[in-house]
Amino acid sequence: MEKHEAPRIPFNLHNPQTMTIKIALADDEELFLEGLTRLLSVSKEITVTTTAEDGTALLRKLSEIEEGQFPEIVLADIQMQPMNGFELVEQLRKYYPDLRIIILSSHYRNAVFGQMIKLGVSAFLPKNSTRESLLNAIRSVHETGVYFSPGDHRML
Amino acid sequence: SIQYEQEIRHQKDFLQQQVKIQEDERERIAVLLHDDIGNRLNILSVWLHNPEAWNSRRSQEIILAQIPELIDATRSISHSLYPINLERFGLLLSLEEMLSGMSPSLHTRLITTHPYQNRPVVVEVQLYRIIQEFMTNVIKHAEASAVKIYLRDSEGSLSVLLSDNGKGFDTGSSGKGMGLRNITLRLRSLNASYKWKSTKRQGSRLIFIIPKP
Amino acid sequence: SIQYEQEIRHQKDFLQQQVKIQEDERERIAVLLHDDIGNRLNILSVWLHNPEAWNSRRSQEIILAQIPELIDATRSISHSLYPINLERFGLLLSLEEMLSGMSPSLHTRLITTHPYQNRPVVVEVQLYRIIQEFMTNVIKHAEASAVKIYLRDSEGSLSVLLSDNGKGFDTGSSGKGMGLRNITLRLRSLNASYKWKSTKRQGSRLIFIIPKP
Ligand SMILES: Nc1ncnc2c1ncn2[C@@H]1O[C@H](COP(=O)(O)OP(=O)(O)OP(=O)(O)O)[C@@H](O)[C@H]1O
Ligand SMILES: Nc1ncnc2c1ncn2[C@@H]1O[C@H](COP(=O)(O)OP(=O)(O)OP(=O)(O)O)[C@@H](O)[C@H]1O
Ligand SMILES: [K+]
Ligand SMILES: [Mg+2]
Ligand SMILES: [Mg+2]
Ligand SMILES: [Mg+2]
Repeated sequence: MEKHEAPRIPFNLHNPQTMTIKIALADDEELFLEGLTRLLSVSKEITVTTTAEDGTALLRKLSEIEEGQFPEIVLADIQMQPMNGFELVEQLRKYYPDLRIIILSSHYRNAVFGQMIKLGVSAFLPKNSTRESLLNAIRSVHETGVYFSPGDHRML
Repeated sequence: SIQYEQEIRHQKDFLQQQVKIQEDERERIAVLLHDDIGNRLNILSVWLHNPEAWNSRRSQEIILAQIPELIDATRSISHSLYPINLERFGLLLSLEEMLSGMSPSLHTRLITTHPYQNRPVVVEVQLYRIIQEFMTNVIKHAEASAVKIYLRDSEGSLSVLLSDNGKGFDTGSSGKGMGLRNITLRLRSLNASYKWKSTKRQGSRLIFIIPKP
Repeated sequence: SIQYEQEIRHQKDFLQQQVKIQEDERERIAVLLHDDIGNRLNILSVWLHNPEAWNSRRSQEIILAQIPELIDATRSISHSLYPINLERFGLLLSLEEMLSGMSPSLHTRLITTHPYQNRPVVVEVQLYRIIQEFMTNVIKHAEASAVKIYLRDSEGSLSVLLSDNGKGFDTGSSGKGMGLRNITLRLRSLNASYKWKSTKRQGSRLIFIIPKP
């Protein structure tokens, strides 16, 4: 496993210049990544600062990122090569414990949900979520650190 | 008794092989559905859920491009599984459709000498599969330039002749493939009498007769 | 010799039955894909190719409503075919997933006494299918209110106990179903030793032990 230098995290939420929520995206489907970037960029409260097509690429980009651009939230796919979502989450938790993680998946939620909560994921959303539920989840994770959908509540 | 034991072991191996093949096919289709079709649907979803999608040219292009690919992928998985058009359009049209999908470098002919009388779908599916398996082998192994399918439906019994002009093979030692074994299995289930004939460099043929129902 | 002949006939019948079941399943999926998914895609295509769709709110709503239905339909076909998540998330998560999809009126528990060590996917698929088939029978026949699945992985050999609290059945006369035969076939392919136990009105249980690899 590659070693990633943890950068100093410019966690300056209260700085008025960084009022938008900075987001990084990781998904191996190029057209999905582009679509998601556009979908989120419509909203003024969000800036997509980083996109990557797999876990390793995301870690590399995060380690090279400019100060002030470091994301607050990562939205990541599970099924990616060479580093899948599970491995990515472990690495992110290790090197960037303050970074919040939302998993976007087309996988059967139930099975993965428990495991992801244990790993310290903040939210778990299906890939075909509406823009509104994506934004709700991002806001809630940004403010409170977690987001549970109505379905998640039932599972808990 | 040794012969019987051999026969039983043989049957058991065959059974295990069948189960394995079935499992592999189920997996192949499940993965295709989940990954190929599933991913495309997710792409469609993320672009359609953008309120700007409806005005942006790029969105429209990407969205519209997914549709025919989704339709093609679904149709081709469906067709590879089962000739559903058999029930709807009958054996002859289904065979014509099968042949029309073959490479133009393989010259194919479907010849019916007496008008073909439709048979129950369970029978036609078996017929279709036998011919499909034969054609697959021709494409995979025969290096042939022409195939003929004769159907002769007279007084209730149906004679079928399948032939290619390829390199031929030893029909006695069937080898480890499932194709010929499946053909045999299906012929037996139709109570057909059948005969293979193949000569080196002079092509291969299979004749079978399905008795009156 | 009569015994052998019977055994061979028995095997042949089983084989034919297997082929028939396989064919039926292929047909079922082909038809679902062609009709259900195919039709939905065609409807989507018509709506998307209408230039008005891009301006009318109502069209947009109709289009968007198709997507989750398509995704669900595809996923459920995929899932019914093969547990693809097995490879991705392992046996335990896949079993949890299976159980969480059951009706809430059936109380299910998955108990692992020693930590389960992952096994090769070919083995886990067999395990998954055995448990799936057992669960299907519980739902279809047992009239049970609770099912337990114990997995005990100690020193390389894996013991599995499946049990329900339903009406029980005569495990000696297995009947004509394929389910129990398939379970046996899979257990044998895993070199498992196994034992059924069932008492009227006191439930059914299957214990099996898969030896060290
Ligand atoms: N039309 C043909 N021309 C030449 N060789 C053939 C033809 N049909 C079958 N064979 C030979 O017979 C062998 C067995 O065929 P069979 O269909 O049983 O297996 P396969 O095609 O090799 O594999 P599978 O059908 O299981 O994918 C082939 O490998 C090939 O060598
Ligand atoms: N858990 C159970 N509780 C009660 N009866 C059972 C149970 N499992 C099996 N049986 C009985 O055993 C019979 C044979 O089961 P089997 O799974 O082989 O066939 P099936 O379920 O009837 O059909 P198929 O599995 O081929 O769809 C069933 O018909 C049922 O009567
Ligand atoms: K995925
Ligand atoms: Mg992916
Ligand atoms: Mg073949
Ligand atoms: Mg059953």
